[in-house]
Amino acid sequence: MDTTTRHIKYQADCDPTFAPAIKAIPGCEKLDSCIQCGTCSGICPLSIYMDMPPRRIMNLVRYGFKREVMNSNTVWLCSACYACTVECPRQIKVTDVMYALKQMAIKERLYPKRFPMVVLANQFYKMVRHRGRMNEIHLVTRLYLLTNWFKLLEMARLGIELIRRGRFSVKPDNIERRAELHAILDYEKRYPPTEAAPK
Amino acid sequence: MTKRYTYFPGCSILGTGRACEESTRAVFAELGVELDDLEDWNCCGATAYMSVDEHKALALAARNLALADTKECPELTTPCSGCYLVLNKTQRYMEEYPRVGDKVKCALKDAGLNYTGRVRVRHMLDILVHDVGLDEVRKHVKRPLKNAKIAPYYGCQTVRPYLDFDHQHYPMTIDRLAEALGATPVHFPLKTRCCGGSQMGTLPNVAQRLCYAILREARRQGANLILSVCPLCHFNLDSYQPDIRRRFGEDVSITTMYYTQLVGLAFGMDPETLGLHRNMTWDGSWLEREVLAGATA
Amino acid sequence: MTGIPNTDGNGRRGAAGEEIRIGFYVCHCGMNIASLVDVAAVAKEAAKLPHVIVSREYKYMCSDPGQEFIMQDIRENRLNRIVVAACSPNLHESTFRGAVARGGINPYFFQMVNIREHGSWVHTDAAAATAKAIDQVRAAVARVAKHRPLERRRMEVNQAVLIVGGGIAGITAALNLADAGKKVYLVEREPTIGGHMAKYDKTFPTLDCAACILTPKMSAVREHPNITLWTYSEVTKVDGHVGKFKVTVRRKPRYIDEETCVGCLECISACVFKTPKFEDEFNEGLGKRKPIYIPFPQAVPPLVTIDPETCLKFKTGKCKSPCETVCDRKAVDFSQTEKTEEIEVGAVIVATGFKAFDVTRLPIYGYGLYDNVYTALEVERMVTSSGPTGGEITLRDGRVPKSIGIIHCVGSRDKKTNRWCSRVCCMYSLKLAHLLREHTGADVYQFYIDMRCPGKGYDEFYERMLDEGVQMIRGRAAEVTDWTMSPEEEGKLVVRVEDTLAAYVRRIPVDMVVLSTGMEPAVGADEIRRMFNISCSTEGFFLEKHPKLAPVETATAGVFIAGCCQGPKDIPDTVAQAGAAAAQALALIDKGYVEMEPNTSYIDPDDCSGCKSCIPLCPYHAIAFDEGSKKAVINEALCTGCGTCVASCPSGSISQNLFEDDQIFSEIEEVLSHV
Amino acid sequence: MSEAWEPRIVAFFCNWCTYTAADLAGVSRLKYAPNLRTIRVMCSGRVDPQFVLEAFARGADGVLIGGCHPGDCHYISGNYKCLRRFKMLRRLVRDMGIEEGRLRLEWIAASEGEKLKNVVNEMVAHVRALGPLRLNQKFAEWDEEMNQLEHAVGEAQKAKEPVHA
Repeated sequence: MDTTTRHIKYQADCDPTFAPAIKAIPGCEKLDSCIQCGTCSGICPLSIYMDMPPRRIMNLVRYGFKREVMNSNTVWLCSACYACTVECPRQIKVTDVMYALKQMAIKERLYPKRFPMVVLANQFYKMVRHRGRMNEIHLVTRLYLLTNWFKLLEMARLGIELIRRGRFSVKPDNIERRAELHAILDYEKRYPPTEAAPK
Repeated sequence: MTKRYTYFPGCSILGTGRACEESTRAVFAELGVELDDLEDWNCCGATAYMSVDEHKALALAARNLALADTKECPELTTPCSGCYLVLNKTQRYMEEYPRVGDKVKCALKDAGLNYTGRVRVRHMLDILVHDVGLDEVRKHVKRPLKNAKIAPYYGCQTVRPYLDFDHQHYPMTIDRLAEALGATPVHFPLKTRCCGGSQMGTLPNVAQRLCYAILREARRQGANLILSVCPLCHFNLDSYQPDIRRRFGEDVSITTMYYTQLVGLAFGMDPETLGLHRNMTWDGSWLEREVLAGATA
Repeated sequence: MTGIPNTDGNGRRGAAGEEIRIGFYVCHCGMNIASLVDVAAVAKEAAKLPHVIVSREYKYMCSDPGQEFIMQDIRENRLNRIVVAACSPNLHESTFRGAVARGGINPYFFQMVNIREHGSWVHTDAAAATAKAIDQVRAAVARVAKHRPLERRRMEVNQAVLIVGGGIAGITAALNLADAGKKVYLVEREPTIGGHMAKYDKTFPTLDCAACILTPKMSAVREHPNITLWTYSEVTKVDGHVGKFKVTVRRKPRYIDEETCVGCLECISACVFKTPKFEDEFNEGLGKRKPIYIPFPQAVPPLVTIDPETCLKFKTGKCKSPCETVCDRKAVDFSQTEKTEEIEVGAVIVATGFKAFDVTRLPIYGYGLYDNVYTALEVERMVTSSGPTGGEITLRDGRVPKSIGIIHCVGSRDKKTNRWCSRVCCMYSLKLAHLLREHTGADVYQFYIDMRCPGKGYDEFYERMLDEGVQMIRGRAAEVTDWTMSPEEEGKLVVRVEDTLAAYVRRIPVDMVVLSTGMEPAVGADEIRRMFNISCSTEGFFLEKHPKLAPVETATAGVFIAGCCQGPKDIPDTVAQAGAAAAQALALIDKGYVEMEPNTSYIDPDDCSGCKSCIPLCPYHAIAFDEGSKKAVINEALCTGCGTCVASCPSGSISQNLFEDDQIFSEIEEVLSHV
Repeated sequence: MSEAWEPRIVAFFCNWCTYTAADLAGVSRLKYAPNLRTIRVMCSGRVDPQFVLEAFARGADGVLIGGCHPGDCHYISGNYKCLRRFKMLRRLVRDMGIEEGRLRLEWIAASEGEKLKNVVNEMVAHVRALGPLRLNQKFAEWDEEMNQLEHAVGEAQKAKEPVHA
């Protein structure tokens, strides 16, 4: 019975800073009023693949089980369809909680290696920052190169079809006033949240 | 009385969603609605930006709102449900959470932009059905789509979390539009269920299962066409049918269309103009079978 | 000091003009006070205070000899003010006021100082406790000198009671009061009394038949000589106040003469509509009725009603009216018009009940979209043997269900609809599970958030249902749809839910879905509330005067509430509350008069600037604006004496009896005079 | 006064909740500091801001107002009215240079004898730490200064004015 692991949780296993950090993000403030009814899980179309139902995530977050939440695939399966947010009888914006957890995981690098969702988010983020617009073909190509390059071969059929039907836009599109965009995106860099923002 | 709206095309319109753009422009031009392009618009950020950074995501989308703020018409419309949601959410959060809103406004000001809050984000479906009106649509119908049995597919981000023009759980706007075109909408319990969205790229097995359920149910309910209102939903439902058949061992093939393409067909427009040849599930026979045959019958 | 009368209304000696002569008494309370507070020192200090003529200490002031001291001193020393330092006024203020009155002076020339609960019992330092006692005594002596004679207000009370709503609450209250010999007017909006309870089949947890226990009570109401029953009627106007409410009741025409109709129902069979065609409200639309109908066979009064919305005589005027010709008592009267009754009553019991949640507000459960989704009330009618299906559980497509899902909290505990718990749904869902299993043998699933079964025999019933094999799934059903993923789901409704205890999302195919709807304030509750001046919670349920200690009283004296209009509750609680409301109403009217503490507020019209700022402050609507004099006026009968208006009057024109500004200021001055 | 200074706190307790809580504290024989001087009102809504100012002016070191918990007011909403006034009053008192801890509003239900004890002990300790307020003495001093000033001004005026016959 060497493989038996301990499942009891001591208070020391919880991270008391976890819930306050999540609740501070807009949309997550009502987390504590969850009654664990399971509506979010029941309505979630992606819950069929989740290792923990969203309802359980809610509870784990509010009581500080950071490691458990960050080890779950639930957050990464959320595709932001907002069904949970709309149906929650406590009006908890569950989708925003999922976003908050993704943000935290990406900032703290707490995600499975070469996890496609994170790579996609990061590549998307960089591309839009660079050009102001997103080019699907470039994005998908980069995604597969970075995660699972032989998928590119699988995608060849679709790619050929898209080219044939004139839906394959190779030329990346840039916006004109990129400096303006960067000024907006880098606002926090210039004025870190701890310092008072200028009026 | 030409109606004028500020138009935000969205990134997918440049590539995979070209047909949506083409048919949207064609149909709205036919109806006398002027779409005034938002100059130098940028990506709304979609779901990916929000996953990385809250402030940056809102600020990115807010630039578009600030650009639209300077336009004569404060009603900003977009053919993409994803863009519709993100722009809408950004606007609402800036009001609901002043802490966030003030910061975004400061960031805009720093870049020489100003956002007063007068912009109203509208879905093009809403404009078509409520501003233009179904009576007006009916007037333009030259080819009633008598044999078309339509599974109306709203997808998630059209109706959730914000929807002020219909019911969120079981909306009927597309159904009524389809009726106005002479088609028959079928009961479609999955009309607002997620297609998987961008998961199609990252976790194809997951997204394809969601699409499988939608395609299968549409056929089971007796539909011969799925009508979608979002370029991404349309792409997922349209392009992956062979993959889904391979994966689940079941033929779920069904014609899919972006809603303006169907409107255009009913208006008697040429399929090329509507970009129908760009759809994977389009081979022209659907038109023969369901429309032309029906028109003569 | 002028203008204060020398004697009060009862000839007891009063105040000014006369020299103020105060008697002071400090109580040892055995050793309770004396063990810490130096009572002798207190008496000695008090004796030095202005106007104090007598200062005494005694072992037990509340005892007969103690009270006798006071009375004797009043007589012998011509005292006209009394201060007693003893226990809490909540305990013995009325005792000493009685002694003061018996001694021959107005009982409000009295002030009590609490040196036990607020003194000896809570302190440990004798010197400090004594000093505190002396300060408080000094304040009381200064205050009592400024007291004025006051009278408890007395108002005559009309002996009749109006009961609004003829459900089980109204019926219970009406019978209680009528049995006690009081005149009762029972007003019901529907054609019959019985309310929601008349629609139920069995009642939890005992499973006795609702009709068997309700209909005898309904008949008793009809036959009771003290009860005037007005069905198909509504209260339209209320004036007056406690003891004397003037109420206007609108009686809708039922086009049947109530005096002559004997309820033979010949007219119904004679109607030109040979088969019932119109939605039957009593059966939740599951059955049909004719334009001339009786809601159900045991309706009280057993009178038929003609619905002008569907009757051809009214719609087209082209009906031969066989109903009229067949009635040998000539009870059918198409010329009937609305009548208005005006009555005067001393008290009112509002028992207007509830409305079941409208399930179309939650389309995720597919009501209206899928035929086999039912509300609990529909199922309640279906399982009743006298109901529209004769007790058969057949679906709208004619099948008998083999599996049934009961969804809890539909329109309860949901911030998007109603946030409160409706209290009864867990239990009635269990009851329906039992009845449905009994009728069909189907598998029953309960989808619940939390099981709430507190009540006598309730948890035992839950346990019994578990033993009977009802499947309990802890999770709020997320949606009901008819799309399928696997062959066993074909032709079924699928409930998608997270079984939260198993932590799995499940799809459960069933033949029938029952929605356990919550309770909402009744239609028209808001008008009733405004007419009777009852406050309501944000939810719209009527607000009791105190959540614990005055659960059936309202902020308006003489208006009582009972049953679900106050909040969701089950039948036992409703009946208990109705009994309590009847007892409270009886206690009020049986005395013949109402007496009130005199600590009401009053306005000095000379100072009132007419700014109206006091008017919205009063939760009892006791302050009105007199358009003639442009001044605010307080209705003493409605004032409860909180003093909130006094503290906020910008011109200082409002005063409160017994808590006059100068009395309180003198207290403040004296408790601080040794600083 | 030769004795050591003791904080003097005037308390306005509503009859239904806080006064009853104090009775309960007594019945339960809880012990608390003897520095309170209690004045009973029917409702905290009756507490006129002038009462509080008068108490400070007459030398109170602190004022405690006790009412029913929100939603429990015997008179439905008197405690809310009290709270509204209290918020204004607190600013006024602060502007007068009186430390915040000297004026307190507490919701103490009839069942909360323990809370009453704690509130009183806490407040007495706090006010003790702040030291005497002695606004009455200050007022007396200010009055004296004002009188002197007025006198001086009067004298100066007199000197300026021409003398009429």
